[in-house]
Amino acid sequence: MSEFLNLLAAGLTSGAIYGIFGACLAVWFRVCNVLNLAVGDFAMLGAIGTARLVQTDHLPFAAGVLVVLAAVGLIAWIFDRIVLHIAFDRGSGAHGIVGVFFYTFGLSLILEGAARAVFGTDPYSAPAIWPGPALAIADFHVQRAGVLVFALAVVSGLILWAYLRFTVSGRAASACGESVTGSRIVGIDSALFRRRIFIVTAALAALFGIVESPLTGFTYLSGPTISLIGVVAAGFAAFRKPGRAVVAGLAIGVAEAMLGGYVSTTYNDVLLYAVLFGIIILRPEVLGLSAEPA
Amino acid sequence: MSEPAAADRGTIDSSAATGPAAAAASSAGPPAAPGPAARHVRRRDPVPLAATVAITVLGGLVLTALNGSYLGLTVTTGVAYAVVTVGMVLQLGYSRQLAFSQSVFMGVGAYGTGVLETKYGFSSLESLLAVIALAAVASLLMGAVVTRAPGLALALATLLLPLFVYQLAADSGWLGSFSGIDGVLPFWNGPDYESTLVRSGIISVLLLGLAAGLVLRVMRSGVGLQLMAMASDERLGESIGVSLRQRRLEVFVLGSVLAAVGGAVLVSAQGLVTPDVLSETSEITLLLMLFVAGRKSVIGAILGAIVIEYLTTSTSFISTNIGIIEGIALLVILLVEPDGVAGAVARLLGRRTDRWADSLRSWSAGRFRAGGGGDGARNAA
Amino acid sequence: MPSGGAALEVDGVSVSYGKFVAVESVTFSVGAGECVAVIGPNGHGKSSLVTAIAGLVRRGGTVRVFGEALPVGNPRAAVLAGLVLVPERRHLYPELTTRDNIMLGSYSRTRRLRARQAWDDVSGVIDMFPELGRLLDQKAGTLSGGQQQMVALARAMAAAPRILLLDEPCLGLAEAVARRVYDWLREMTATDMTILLVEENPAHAILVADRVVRMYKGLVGRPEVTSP
Amino acid sequence: MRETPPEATAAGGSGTAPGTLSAPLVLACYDVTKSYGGVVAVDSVSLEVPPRGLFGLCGFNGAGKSTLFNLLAGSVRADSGTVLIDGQDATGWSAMRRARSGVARTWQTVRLAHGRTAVDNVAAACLRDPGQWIVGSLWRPQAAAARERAWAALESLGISDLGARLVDGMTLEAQRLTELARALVSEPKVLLADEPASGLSAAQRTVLADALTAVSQDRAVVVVEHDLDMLTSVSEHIWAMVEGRLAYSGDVETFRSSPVYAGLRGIEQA
Repeated sequence: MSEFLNLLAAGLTSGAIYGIFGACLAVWFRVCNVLNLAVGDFAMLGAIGTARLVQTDHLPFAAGVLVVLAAVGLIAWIFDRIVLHIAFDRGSGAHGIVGVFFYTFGLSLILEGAARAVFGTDPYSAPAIWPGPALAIADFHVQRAGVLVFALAVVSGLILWAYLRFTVSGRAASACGESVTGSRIVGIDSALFRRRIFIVTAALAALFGIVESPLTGFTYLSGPTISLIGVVAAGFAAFRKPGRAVVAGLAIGVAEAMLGGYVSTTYNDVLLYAVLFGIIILRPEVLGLSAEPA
Repeated sequence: MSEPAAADRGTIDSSAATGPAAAAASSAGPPAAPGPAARHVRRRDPVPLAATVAITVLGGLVLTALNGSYLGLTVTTGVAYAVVTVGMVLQLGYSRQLAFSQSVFMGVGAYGTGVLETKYGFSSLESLLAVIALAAVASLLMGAVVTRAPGLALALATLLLPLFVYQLAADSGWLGSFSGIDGVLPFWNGPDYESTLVRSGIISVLLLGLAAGLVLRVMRSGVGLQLMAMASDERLGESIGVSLRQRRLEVFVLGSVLAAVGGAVLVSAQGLVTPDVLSETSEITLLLMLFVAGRKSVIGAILGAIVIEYLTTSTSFISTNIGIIEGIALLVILLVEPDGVAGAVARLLGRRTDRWADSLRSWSAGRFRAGGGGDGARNAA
Repeated sequence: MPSGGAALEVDGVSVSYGKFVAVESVTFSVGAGECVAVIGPNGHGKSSLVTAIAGLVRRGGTVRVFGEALPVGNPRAAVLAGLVLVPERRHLYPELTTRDNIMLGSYSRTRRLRARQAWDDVSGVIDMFPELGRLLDQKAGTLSGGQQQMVALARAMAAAPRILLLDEPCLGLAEAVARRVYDWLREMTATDMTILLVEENPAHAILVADRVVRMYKGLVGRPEVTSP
Repeated sequence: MRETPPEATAAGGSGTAPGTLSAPLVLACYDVTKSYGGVVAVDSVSLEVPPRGLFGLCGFNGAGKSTLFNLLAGSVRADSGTVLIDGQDATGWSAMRRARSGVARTWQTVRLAHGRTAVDNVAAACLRDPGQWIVGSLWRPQAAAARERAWAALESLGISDLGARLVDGMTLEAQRLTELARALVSEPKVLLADEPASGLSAAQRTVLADALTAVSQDRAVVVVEHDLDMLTSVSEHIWAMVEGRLAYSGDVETFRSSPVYAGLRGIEQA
């Protein structure tokens, strides 16, 4: 029983990560129909940047976090002002399914390359926000950072969901993804929504990188794997529903932990990916990508 | 019913496109008197064969000139990637089948060659043929399931493939775990290392030439026209009698087999197999080679593969910062010329044709003016 | 026409796409409460003209609304000035409900509110289109073409416009549905709403317009006065 | 709603084309029904298309015309009912198989492969062996022969001077004619044209109507169109749909005096 609980806790922790990246992807995809494949790299920048500022440059932790979040926001702003602006506001460049994947893929390559040049190839962990040994109740152990990650994921997932559900601004954000002309004629600035939500989700991803890094550590190459599982989690939420993406991410995380605990520790990832692969191929409708209506 | 951004642009485009050229067609109302016989259409298509010969001869000469130097090895490695990217031109570029499974099938070719040669004593030719058959069967089985999924699901599922196949290979003792399999045979042994490299390189270039000829032949055939139609719109494809399932599967298998051949070429040049060939990084590199040079151009894909492979292994500054360079190159290409460097070159060459089109347009505008318009008031009900 | 009485003044407006000039230095004005139709064959710049007036495409020249010049390339400023476009092909948000589609018409005024407050603010426009009442929670993409056109009109009315631009409001609609749209338009002309209507079919335009502006090859011809 | 019993619709209007009565129907459907999430788009519609002539299908937006076309062409499967092509039961056939059996169609919005010439777009539809394996294309490429047929098809519609141009820059009218050429190049037995004149000017509509009339001399053409004047002037038989049902089936003269016509015209409101 306690083994199950421990596995569950571990699963929920990693699942919260997958889920929140899925949510970041989903909310931005909803606005501009582009998948943010660089979301994992923003997390990596957050974690490694904070670690460097605090440990090497001896900045206070809070200041380090603020500087890093501002820097990530700035990078997102610059990318939007240059690349996305030319591609979507000017309407030149590649579009369609190539645009869905490859602009942010390019950004991801640049961020990794830059991180490697600046930070090197070592693993880093930002300092713990809530330091101390694992919380223990009898045989049940849970990492403090894990609790934080989980709570933060649930809270931010709820905020994103409520934003889209209850505010005019949230509806307007959805409208941008439905019809650019349709949103512009009522005075919605679709470029502004795209930019704001890109910056917010980038900063959110960086924040999660900072909170989570005491658990796993980050290298410059940590980004793509996170992004990829985020894409899958978002995929199970039709790429558009951040709330459902968090739930899907949690489910993936728990499944991964259970497979590792009860089936095989070596092949748990292999099994997980194989299961996800099978679900996507055999039941593509779970992705919510409904077939083209008549 | 859903007509998001693309449709928005469509309206503006169409309003821009209509107008002066309004009607070479309307003035020649159908059914027209039978004019001169249908345009002369060339029956024989010499391009694929010419491409095969040119690539083989040119590549052979280059490799002979490099005479087994380190650069020669780099070029041969680039040729191996080029065999894969040529297949991707057909699969991703021309048929727009967004599948990210090429690195996995490269792995099938690489590990297949390694296992067959080191554990079962196959010769390099035997193992090449066996690997082609293996990849064909494997991709047929996998493709039969995978290609049923709609576009984005296919992309998503095949994105996961490199993740778990890499771990599978890296954890497998039989496949040599992280160190892989050593002692893979070259295609064609020579008396010394250099001549072996040159001879094997020539075989590699021949395989590349064959791959390019094959892909060009398919793209320029009637089946290629069908692929073009279904790539632009699957429902349109169906309605003109294209079997979507058959074509998707065929393209998947062809792309996968060429990827496996590329894998075999790669390991025979390097002499060993490591799980790296299966990793996401390998898939990313392949995608870059394809997109930077031009996803619809065979020549572009070949040059892209060789040049990027050269840059990755060359001077230390470029190879350490290759990520940034590749990323920026990719973004610039996507923004400026989505069809890649090859597309830009083709456009420069196409300027002259455009000038003809312009004069045709002004001519038809003149006819329109003479014919008189403004008869929109007739359909008053 | 004295400039003081004009609701909408279009002064030397040009639009070009690359080398192709779609609209060439067009000048005319629409008086307050007047209904003016822009007619002409397809592809002669009518749609480009109204999308440029609404600020959706880049333009040269000046557009003044009740005497104030609109900034270029800023559709929101146009909406805030009371100039609202009902675009060709409607451009609804197919995955959002009818309610959200209409509610977002008021975005420029209500963007800081909660969705429910914003809806309370605009729900009055439904009275103009009673048949939409039972479709409020249906996704707009599942409505028929005529219903979608009603939603597009309701969305425009939710913006509380003083000047309506309508671009081919009956394109692709069956005749009886088109007639309903025109009945509604005729009601609107009785109010003090200023209307600029783009219509390919002059027979339709004559039903509602006080005046007709003819566009041909991106140029505006001599304005004609028609008897209503 | 008036429901026309299937027997009554049977070739009722084909009396205008003598000699076709005895010929087998080229396309027919009986009691086909299709609903989307509770909304019935097509409600047990039966109709029969004789081998030659021009036939009009009209109705309000959302009356189910396009869905009916999709059901006939096979891009959507019916919930119930049967579809016959040339007397064979084609209910379970895919769109691809129906296309190969002689059912060609065009869409409301233009669907062409961008970045390619008109002749390539047309040629894609007329391979002698459309099911050829990709490996077979290596020694029997088919493209040249298909392009020759495509040139001939463009020629017959009078737009062969546009054949070598990219479809992207062409006018809407030329694009519609290219689509028509693509639908006709495979020499189909029946052509389903969904609002072929949508977005065209009055003069351009006339050109298109003439083209369709010419084409209907030796095959069946079913046209969906909102412009009732155009539809009644060219077609010899009219079907009208109201809320998913077939509300009228008969010749043009009777149609003009029918209540359905008045409803579509909105006369009772005026």
